[in-house]
Amino acid sequence: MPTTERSLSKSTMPSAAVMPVAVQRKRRFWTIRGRLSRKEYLVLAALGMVLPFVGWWWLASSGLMDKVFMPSPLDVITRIHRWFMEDNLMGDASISIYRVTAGFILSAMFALPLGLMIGTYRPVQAMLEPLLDFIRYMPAVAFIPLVMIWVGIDEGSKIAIIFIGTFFQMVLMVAEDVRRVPLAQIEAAQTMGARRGEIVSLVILQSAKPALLDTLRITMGWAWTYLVVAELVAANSGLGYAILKAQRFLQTDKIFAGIILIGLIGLVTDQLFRLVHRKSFPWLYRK
Amino acid sequence: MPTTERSLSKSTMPSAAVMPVAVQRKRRFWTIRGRLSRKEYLVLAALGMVLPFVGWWWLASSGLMDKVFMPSPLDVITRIHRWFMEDNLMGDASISIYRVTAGFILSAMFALPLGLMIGTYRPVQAMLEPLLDFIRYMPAVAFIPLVMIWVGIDEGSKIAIIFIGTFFQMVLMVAEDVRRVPLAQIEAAQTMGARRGEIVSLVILQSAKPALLDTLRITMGWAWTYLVVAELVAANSGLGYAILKAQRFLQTDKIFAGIILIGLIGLVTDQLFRLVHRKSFPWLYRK
Amino acid sequence: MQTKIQIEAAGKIYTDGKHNVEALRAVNLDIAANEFVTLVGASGCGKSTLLRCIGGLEELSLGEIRVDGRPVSGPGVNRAMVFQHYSLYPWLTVMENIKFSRRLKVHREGITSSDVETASGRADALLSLMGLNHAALAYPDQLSGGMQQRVAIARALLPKPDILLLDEPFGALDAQTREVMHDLILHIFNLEKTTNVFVTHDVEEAIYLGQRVVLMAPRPGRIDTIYEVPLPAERDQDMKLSPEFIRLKKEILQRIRETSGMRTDKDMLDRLTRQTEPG
Amino acid sequence: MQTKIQIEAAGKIYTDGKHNVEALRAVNLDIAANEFVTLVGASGCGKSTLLRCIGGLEELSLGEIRVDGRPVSGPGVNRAMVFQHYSLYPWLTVMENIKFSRRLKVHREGITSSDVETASGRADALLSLMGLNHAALAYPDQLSGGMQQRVAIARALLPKPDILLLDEPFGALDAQTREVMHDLILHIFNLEKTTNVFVTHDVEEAIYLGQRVVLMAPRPGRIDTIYEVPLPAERDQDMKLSPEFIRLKKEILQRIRETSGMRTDKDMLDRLTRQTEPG
Amino acid sequence: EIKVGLSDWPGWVAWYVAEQQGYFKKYGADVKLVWFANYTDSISALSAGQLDANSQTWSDTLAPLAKGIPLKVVLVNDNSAGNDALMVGPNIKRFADLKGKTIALEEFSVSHFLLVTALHKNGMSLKDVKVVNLAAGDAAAAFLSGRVDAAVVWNPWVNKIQISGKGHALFTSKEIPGLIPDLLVAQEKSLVAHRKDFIGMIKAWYDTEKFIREQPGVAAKIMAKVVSMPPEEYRVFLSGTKFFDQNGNLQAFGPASDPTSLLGVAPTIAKFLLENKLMEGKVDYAKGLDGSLVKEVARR
Ligand SMILES: Nc1ncnc2c1ncn2[C@@H]1O[C@H](COP(=O)(O)OP(=O)(O)OP(=O)(O)O)[C@@H](O)[C@H]1O
Ligand SMILES: Nc1ncnc2c1ncn2[C@@H]1O[C@H](COP(=O)(O)OP(=O)(O)OP(=O)(O)O)[C@@H](O)[C@H]1O
Ligand SMILES: [Mg+2]
Ligand SMILES: [Mg+2]
Repeated sequence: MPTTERSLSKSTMPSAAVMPVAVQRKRRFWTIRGRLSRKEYLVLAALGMVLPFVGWWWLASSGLMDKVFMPSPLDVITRIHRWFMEDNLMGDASISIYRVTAGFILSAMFALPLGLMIGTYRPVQAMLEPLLDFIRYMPAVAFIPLVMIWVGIDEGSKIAIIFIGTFFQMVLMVAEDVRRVPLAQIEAAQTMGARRGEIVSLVILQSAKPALLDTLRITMGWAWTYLVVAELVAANSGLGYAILKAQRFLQTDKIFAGIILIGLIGLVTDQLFRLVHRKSFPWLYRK
Repeated sequence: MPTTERSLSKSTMPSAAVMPVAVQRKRRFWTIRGRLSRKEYLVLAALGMVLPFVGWWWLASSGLMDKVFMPSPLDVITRIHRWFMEDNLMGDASISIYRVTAGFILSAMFALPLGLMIGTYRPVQAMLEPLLDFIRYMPAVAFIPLVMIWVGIDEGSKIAIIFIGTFFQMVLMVAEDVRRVPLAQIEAAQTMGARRGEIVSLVILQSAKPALLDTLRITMGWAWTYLVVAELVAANSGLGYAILKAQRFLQTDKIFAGIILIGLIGLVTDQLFRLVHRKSFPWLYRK
Repeated sequence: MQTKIQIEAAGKIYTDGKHNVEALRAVNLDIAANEFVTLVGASGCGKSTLLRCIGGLEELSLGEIRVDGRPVSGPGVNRAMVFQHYSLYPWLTVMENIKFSRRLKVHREGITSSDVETASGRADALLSLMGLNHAALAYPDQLSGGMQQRVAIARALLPKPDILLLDEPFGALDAQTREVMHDLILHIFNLEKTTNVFVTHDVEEAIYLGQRVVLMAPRPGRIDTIYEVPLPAERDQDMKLSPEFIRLKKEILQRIRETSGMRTDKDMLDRLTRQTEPG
Repeated sequence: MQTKIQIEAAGKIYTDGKHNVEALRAVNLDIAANEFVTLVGASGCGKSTLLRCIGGLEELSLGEIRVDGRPVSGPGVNRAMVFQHYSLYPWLTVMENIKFSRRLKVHREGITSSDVETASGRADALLSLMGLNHAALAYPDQLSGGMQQRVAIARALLPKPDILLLDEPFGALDAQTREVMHDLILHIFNLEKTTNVFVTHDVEEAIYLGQRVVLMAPRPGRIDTIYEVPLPAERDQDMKLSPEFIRLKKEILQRIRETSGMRTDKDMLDRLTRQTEPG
Repeated sequence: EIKVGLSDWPGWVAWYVAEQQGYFKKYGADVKLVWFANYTDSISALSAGQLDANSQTWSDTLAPLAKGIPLKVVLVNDNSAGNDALMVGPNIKRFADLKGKTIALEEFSVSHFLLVTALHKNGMSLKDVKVVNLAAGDAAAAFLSGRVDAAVVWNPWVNKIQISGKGHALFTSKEIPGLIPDLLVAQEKSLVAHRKDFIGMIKAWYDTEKFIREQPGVAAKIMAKVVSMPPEEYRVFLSGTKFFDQNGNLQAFGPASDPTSLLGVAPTIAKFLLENKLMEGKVDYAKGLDGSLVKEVARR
């Protein structure tokens, strides 16, 4: 019998005024759906990020692999530093961010209204969904020459590739989000005399917003994965371009640097999206 | 007052035995969340598939665009026919299907258990999810030289690229599916004395299965979009390879043919997955 | 008394291509202005369907429903509905939820500035009538279930509907909160002079609230019996213990058991009674 | 009578890092073997928390719960639980759901073939006890809510638990089905000689089923009053109309209103009463 | 303004020398250089009319010509003279040793063509080896990591492999003079519209050639910067590239009887393309050439 605890609680019982701090019993770490404190979470997340780097560092310094094929983290950091100092890293990063963002925004501009229509009106869904399901399997890379022919070789072409890579999946996800709006919310508006347009703009769109923002966050990741493909087309700057160039000369350290930079930018965007989500839709986070 | 209907129903009231066939009132097509009969759905879906082809055919035959840049549907069909007769279309298709399927299965083999762990145990989630969120932004194309160096140039390399393109997104989706298993189902098993392993295999996995199959269906689409990239690496057959070769010599009809074939294969796989879903999880489809 | 809602030979068939479900067959019912009618009946007997048809959210397959003599052909601002679940907008505050209908075009047409003021005053009045003054700026998720349903009722009442259609509005509330809501809804009914149609599973609730209790039976959904409630117009909680109340409750429950298609549940009870009696 | 469950100075604090919620404070309760205890109280008073702590699904922050003298440190096969929702496995047939526990290692250890037969016979017996013979091969989604809960109870009973913990098991059922379930659960209680702890919102249900009704109060969650139910061990539906029953129901409801933190709802009622009385 | 595509080949990277030395301005040519990370895409871009001119090889120009796309060769930048090479591992000494070995190369590029020719000259054919299709950079990587026995690549990779000590050249483009001409190819309609700019470009090219000849160090520095390589390494490539001056160009646009002229080598290349089903139909080679600009510049 845990006597300390009993005496603790017993002593408070009569007065019932001050509550002693909860005594933490044995906490099983390996529990299904167990809970973690914020601190534990952060420590583990940091560990999860750092451990692979340590493994990499060990592998690179073990001499098991040729330096050309497996640069060490230090090489990569040096490379990033040199890239920053000599080779206009900021320029490359900004143009890539611009391209991805532009392609992404363009895609969202079409996907949101279209997905809204598909999710709202069954005939639109019937007409477009199978077609989109058909197109979503098509590899964006295959469209490069077509894009060049139809769009040209300027910035437009890079944006178009990112658009193609993102758009079709995005529409389908938006439609799904819209379909998940509770029917009761729509019907409540109908009984108050809302017209079609009002229901769409005042209810469906508002109600789907949190899900839509999440969809945008996820598709943003896809947009980034198309960066290298997009910068195949007549680019002479950008992170993807730098990776491609490094590939030609087997500068593995630069390939690593480019990939990691893209991952970092992605991670930051992801967290920004999550932050906006938390701030914009507080009712989803209140218990 | 709609007298016919009233008289109809009135006449049945006394006997209350035979019910007249429901008279369809005006059906508004453009209704929010309206219902469609199966037939209407199929007709609209077919229309949705055919109309773009008609538009394409019209555009190609209008002479507005050069034939080299915009082949007509007929050209493409002729090309597919010739590809089939002379250029071993079946061989290309089968090797591509093999590569995509192998990469996909490999990805699923790792993603399912890992996602299961992430979705089940919070510490695993804390450790791996941020890392995966970081990696999922990285462009698969950038990994080509690394894959070649580490995996080689045989079939393995193509499969590896498809794996890289699919795996990370898949893990995150699987984890989400697993997290959606109702806690009550897990707790019910716990109160019956189930151990950790039993809960995972007898409850969580079973309960998540329908969602997992859907996730597999969706990620299968992504696997296909990486085909062309995969067949950049030391391939001399396959649909993606054929598209790349056609790109080099500006055989737009063959590019179209390749893209459409991939779309068709995708559409068939998608429908197969849906069929399996309906057959395996009938309780989700019963009203 | 003036007839407000006329339901004539109403029939409704749901079909999914293969199977037909006859949710309503030959339903006839007249509801007077400022009457409080409650609908009870076993699960699946078409209570919600009938209510939704009056509300214009579903179309009848046969027959007709008229409100003020005009056939129903869709939702209308004269008929407000309150549902059991999820119908509040979580992204709006309590006050914004209540005023939601004022953002709709149909309520903005041809209104004068004094109308606006009246409406604004009405929102405040409803808020305090519902005892929600302190919660005007809260979001729905911050409220208890009972408070949420009060907001939903206030929202429905804002555009001064003639008819209030309620589908198990208190189904998710606990017994205590429910009693409070009963008195509240009766109070509003007397104040606003609406015509109420109220669907519930709870026979006690149906008798306590209704002037008439309409008992429906399933397969096909139809009206089985209509009971006049032998209680004075002004209700209070003690009446629930009166002999008339208890007698009517027993009678209705008995009839529901008889009409319900839930053979198994009924058989079950019979079996248990048989088992326990001799044992 | 032998004490089955001892709850001693039990305290439970939920924390999310910033906020602490004291769900239970200094709860003391002894429950005898083969006793039927019901827990009532306003929403959020810790009923579910207490039940889950007995079941071993949550850990106490303070104090101790002992079952048969041994401290609870996790779920155990001697304590079965039934929840309100979603706990049946939709991918298994009714029979497979009932037999689910037999697939677990803990129930397979050291059993002889005759044990297997007995267990198999028990599954059939439970199936017919619940009146579900015809539905053995159906899937949960094909059953009504009442039938689903009967399957859940049968499943919980299969491994012969000593203790049955039920958290609003009939909360989602309609009044008619609920009555059937009440008699069923009492019948099983007599048959299986389990010790039952039953959480509910419905005071009538609590009195009808319980030998003792434990009333809890919120903020912090604690035991307020314990009522002995002055009814004979064998219950039947007519007793609900008996004066003792009605008196106790009134008393408990009154006390819940007083202890509940739902100021607004209570004030509301007061206000309405005042308004209507002079009007 | 004319848009001119170019990709990573020393003879074309040299255009940046012209740009930085101000030769375009000097001759009134309004030129915008468009870099392509992927050479293949630059060919499509020209055919699609998105570029006014592109830097590409003769072999890659024949296929669009066969499709009837109006392209004109206006200038020969250089001939490969050692910059393309068949690189083999240390234990392959003779062509006979290649039998059954895997060779990485970019299919249907000049590398492919070089291998066919090399094998042919040594009494072998493609059937005797196993070809693995990889982009030039990837081919070099595959060779360096020991995944293939040989690779046909061009510089900078030839050099990279030599430095690594993992391989040497068994056959280089030096041995087949004239067969790998690197060109400036223009859209016919751009040529008509912007003839002045193209004339200026040609003049600028002659200055560039002279500059590279006289100050290879400085030139290498400019070019190396473009592809982010150390200048010392880049100097090696210059010697493997035979830059064409005015005389060289006049000769290249000469009659078919000269086996090193564009017309002279065309049938050999066409045969390779036809055999591999990469081109359909016949090409009138002469229609794809426009030597008038080179001659016009020479006349003055
Ligand atoms: N959208 C629909 N499509 C097909 N059938 C439906 C639909 N809505 C209801 N039904 C069927 O119509 C019948 C009546 O349903 P309804 O919801 O009106 O019953 P109810 O009396 O409200 O039941 P409950 O008490 O469970 O709410 C049921 O058999 C139901 O299955
Ligand atoms: N997992 C949890 N994390 C934090 N707080 C919790 C958690 N579960 C319950 N609580 C809080 O503990 C208190 C008691 O909750 P509990 O669910 O036990 O009440 P209850 O009596 O069952 O209420 P109800 O009648 O609504 O089911 C409440 O204030 C609740 O918000
Ligand atoms: Mg209903
Ligand atoms: Mg609870």
